Amino acid sequence: MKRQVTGLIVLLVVVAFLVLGVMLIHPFGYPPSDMDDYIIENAQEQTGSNNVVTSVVFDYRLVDTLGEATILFTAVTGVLLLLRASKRREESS
Amino acid sequence: MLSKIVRTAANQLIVFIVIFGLYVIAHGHLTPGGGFQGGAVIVSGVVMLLVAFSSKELKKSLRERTLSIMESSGALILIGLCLAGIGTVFAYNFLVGTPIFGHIPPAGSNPGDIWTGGVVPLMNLAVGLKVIAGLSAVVLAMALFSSGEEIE
Amino acid sequence: MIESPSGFWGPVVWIIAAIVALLIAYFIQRRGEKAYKKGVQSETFLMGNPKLSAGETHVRAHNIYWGFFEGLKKYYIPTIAAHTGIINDHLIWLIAGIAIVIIILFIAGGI
Amino acid sequence: MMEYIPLNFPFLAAALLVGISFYILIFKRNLIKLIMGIAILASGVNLFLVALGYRAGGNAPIYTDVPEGPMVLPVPQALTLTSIVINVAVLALMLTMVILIYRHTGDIDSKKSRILKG
Amino acid sequence: MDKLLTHSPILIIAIPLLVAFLTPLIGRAGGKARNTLVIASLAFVEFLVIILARDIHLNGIHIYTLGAIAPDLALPGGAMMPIRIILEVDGMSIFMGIIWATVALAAATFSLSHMARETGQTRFYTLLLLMVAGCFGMIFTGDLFNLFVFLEIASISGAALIAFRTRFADAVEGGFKYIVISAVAGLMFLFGVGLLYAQYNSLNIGFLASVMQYSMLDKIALTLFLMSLTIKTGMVPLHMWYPDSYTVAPANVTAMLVITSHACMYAVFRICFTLYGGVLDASVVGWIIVIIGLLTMFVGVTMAVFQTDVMRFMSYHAISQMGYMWMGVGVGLAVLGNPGALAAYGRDAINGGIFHILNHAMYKPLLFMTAGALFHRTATRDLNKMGGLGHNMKFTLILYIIGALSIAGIPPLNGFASKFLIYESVYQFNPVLAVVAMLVSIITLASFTKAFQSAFTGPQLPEYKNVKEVPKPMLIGMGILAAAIIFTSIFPGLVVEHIVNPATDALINQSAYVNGIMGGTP
Repeated sequence: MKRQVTGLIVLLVVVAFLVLGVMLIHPFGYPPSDMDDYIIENAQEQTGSNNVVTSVVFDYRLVDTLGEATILFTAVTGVLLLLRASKRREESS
Repeated sequence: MLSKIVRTAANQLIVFIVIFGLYVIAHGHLTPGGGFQGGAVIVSGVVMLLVAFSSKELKKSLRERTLSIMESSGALILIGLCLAGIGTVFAYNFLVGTPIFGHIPPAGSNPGDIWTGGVVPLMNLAVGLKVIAGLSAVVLAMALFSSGEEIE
Repeated sequence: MIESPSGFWGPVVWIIAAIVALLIAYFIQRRGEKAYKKGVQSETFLMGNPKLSAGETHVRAHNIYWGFFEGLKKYYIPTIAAHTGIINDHLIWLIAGIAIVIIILFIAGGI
Repeated sequence: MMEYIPLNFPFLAAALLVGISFYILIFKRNLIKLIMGIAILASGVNLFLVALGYRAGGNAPIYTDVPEGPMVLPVPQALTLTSIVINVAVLALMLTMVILIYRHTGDIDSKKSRILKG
Repeated sequence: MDKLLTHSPILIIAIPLLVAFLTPLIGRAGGKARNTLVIASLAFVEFLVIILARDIHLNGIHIYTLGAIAPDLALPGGAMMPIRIILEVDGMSIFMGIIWATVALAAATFSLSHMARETGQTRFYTLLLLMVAGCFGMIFTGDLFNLFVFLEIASISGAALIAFRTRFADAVEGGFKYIVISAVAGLMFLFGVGLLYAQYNSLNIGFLASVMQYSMLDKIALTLFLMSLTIKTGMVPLHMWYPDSYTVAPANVTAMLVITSHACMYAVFRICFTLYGGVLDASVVGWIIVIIGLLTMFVGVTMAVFQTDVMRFMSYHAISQMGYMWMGVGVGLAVLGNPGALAAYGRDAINGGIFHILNHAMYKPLLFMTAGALFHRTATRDLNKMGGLGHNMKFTLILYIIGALSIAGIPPLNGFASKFLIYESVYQFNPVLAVVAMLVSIITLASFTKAFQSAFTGPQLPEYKNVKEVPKPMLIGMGILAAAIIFTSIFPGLVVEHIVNPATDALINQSAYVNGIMGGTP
């Protein structure tokens, strides 16, 4: 019971602050856009790619994508590692 | 293993799914999409096969070892392309201006040219390979594990 | 050598001091009782009871600092009870932490 | 400030999604539901990110046969793509672990399957 | 050589990644080739870190713009803000880098024997290298979103490694707790990044620092950053998952996880000092960190005293030692806006806190590894079941004593040197804090005596009659760290002057970091 009340109060406080926070952001549809304008203008010339999102993903922020591919690799390795046939599992269970 | 109707339909559909996925991967630098999205499309085809046939059947054609090698080589191509630009800077787009994928499109709206983008299309392919192999391996491993099969 | 606000710390100086102190201690020990019989007087005195096996004489970890734990029971019982090990409770603490810090920052900085 | 509030509904929706996921994370003991809560949290954050990049009346930032007009911001879309893939990876690993926990303890309740505490 | 130096920031991240991608292929050729490759690559990374450190010591901040025409071209022509991801390595980053490279090398050497009996070793080494790359990325990057990506790499590989011994139910549970906490924390961090991006339309730390206004949104973002990163360092009261996860992992993994939490701590310092540096409400945030540090050290050590699981016992001590760093750096942060107090004791407090990171990163992995050595030979973590192991495991005993004396702050070991700096400077800030810190140090000594007594001393127990000393690679792994401890103990002045002081300067001097990117323009 005590846990539920604490949880509820905490939840309400955090959500209230989040709602307050997102209300203070720039009006929807009118973002500040210095960096993005530069990318939209120069992407075709600098990367030769028509798709600006792809040029961001694979050129301007390539290391993020490399990291993201690495994360997928990590997760696959992790899943295969955890689900590996381990002969010792039968012993303990 | 589901009924014969489902299996036959899945066998026919997988061709179209793979073709569509490859299209999305190959045109990542011109139209919406790219390596991740196209790879996910193809993996959805693999999941369809998994549902239609059993994991035991699928294991015969899709081996974990092959998938693992495919995934590693996709990742290696990706990081290799990044390292290839290290003559200038790591992750430098060194193919822009060369004959291979090096055309520069006209500024503004244009119909698109497949030979553009520098390393971007190659990277799309590498990421696509990686996503197909990786996610298929995960799905297959989970299915095999929950049906009590051995995993390499 | 590290300088600090009100002094310094030099390990070499300390080691020299420690060696000197050990030498003095050794010197004092040399002047001790000569009649001490090595090996005989260090045996445990068991009042004729049978000698216990190795496993029984070893004091197990659970029994060490039992009194410390007993004396601070008022602090320990609620603290241990808070470590439930349930993942939801850990997340409640995270969200509560966010709420508390955000309130402190807003009150301190003026809204 | 006040006059902008009706325009900010997408951000509000993202914040409420985060709130819903917090409710799940706090009150739901079933580990699968917990993972669904994390998926909802991820959706909320992704919605927030992608909504940041919207420009009123904007086109998709792709020059292939694009009509005239402003383009929406590309960077938030790239960030969202990255974040989605990261969450796929995290969810796959978490589900694997739940499978293993179920194998070992025969339960997926976060209280009943707990071994470590104190 | 010059070229190697220029590209070294990215090579330090890319080489472990490359080798990690290669490992599954090489692993088929055999265990020996794979192990050699892993150790060789980590040794090469260590070499690169050292030459980079020397360069930074001589020439200041090292900038590397990824994918640009030239590495130091942070602002492309015609742009007022950085467009690409920039790696920015300053004194503090390279300080963490040296620690991480050393511990990773030691832990990998240790695993050669410790893991020899397990299945799935190839994937283990793959994940280990990915974790190395992830942490280096976190330390070196100058971009908030990139920090998030590398944070996730480190957490996911860490979670999979924690659950490595899937045959035990508790290992899987520990891994699950770790990944849930990491996922939630990571997403909260991403929300904060989104809040900053919404206002300033940039992700670069240096640029954001130059335009930061500390508005309400910035405060919410700061809170999200602080809590999501501190939960990963095991700060009280968010520490409850920490011993659960660290206990069940293999000891070499735990040794690396300690440094992962230090990397998160580095991110907190980077955010407090650099990102928010000029505008932060420094005394309030400083006091929050100091009080958290006080709670952390006290609760950690009191919970540790009565633990009977040796890994769990050391995990609680890891939490407790984190408190010293929080306290030292927190005092420095609290007086950041007050130049007089900063010069009088604030700088020394930060020095002490950062020096303690170095020391803790050496002795705590060593202690975890000795616990792993005990597990390797006795197959139990329970101190109640141990006893008399010192008769047969003499080297482990000596290494344990070095680590235990160092963590308890016994002179002349390095733990004392950093604690001494913290006590003295914190005493001038507020005497109560220093008294509690000393009390915690005493309880630490007491509890390590307990573990020593119950594991190593006492008569030789019949069930451990035939226990042998652990294999050589494990001893070498532990020996690397023990040698580092002894070196730091004998020459603390050298270490403080050449490694710690530049790190402190990098934290205090925010404008240097900003100018590194913005090139002198305000």
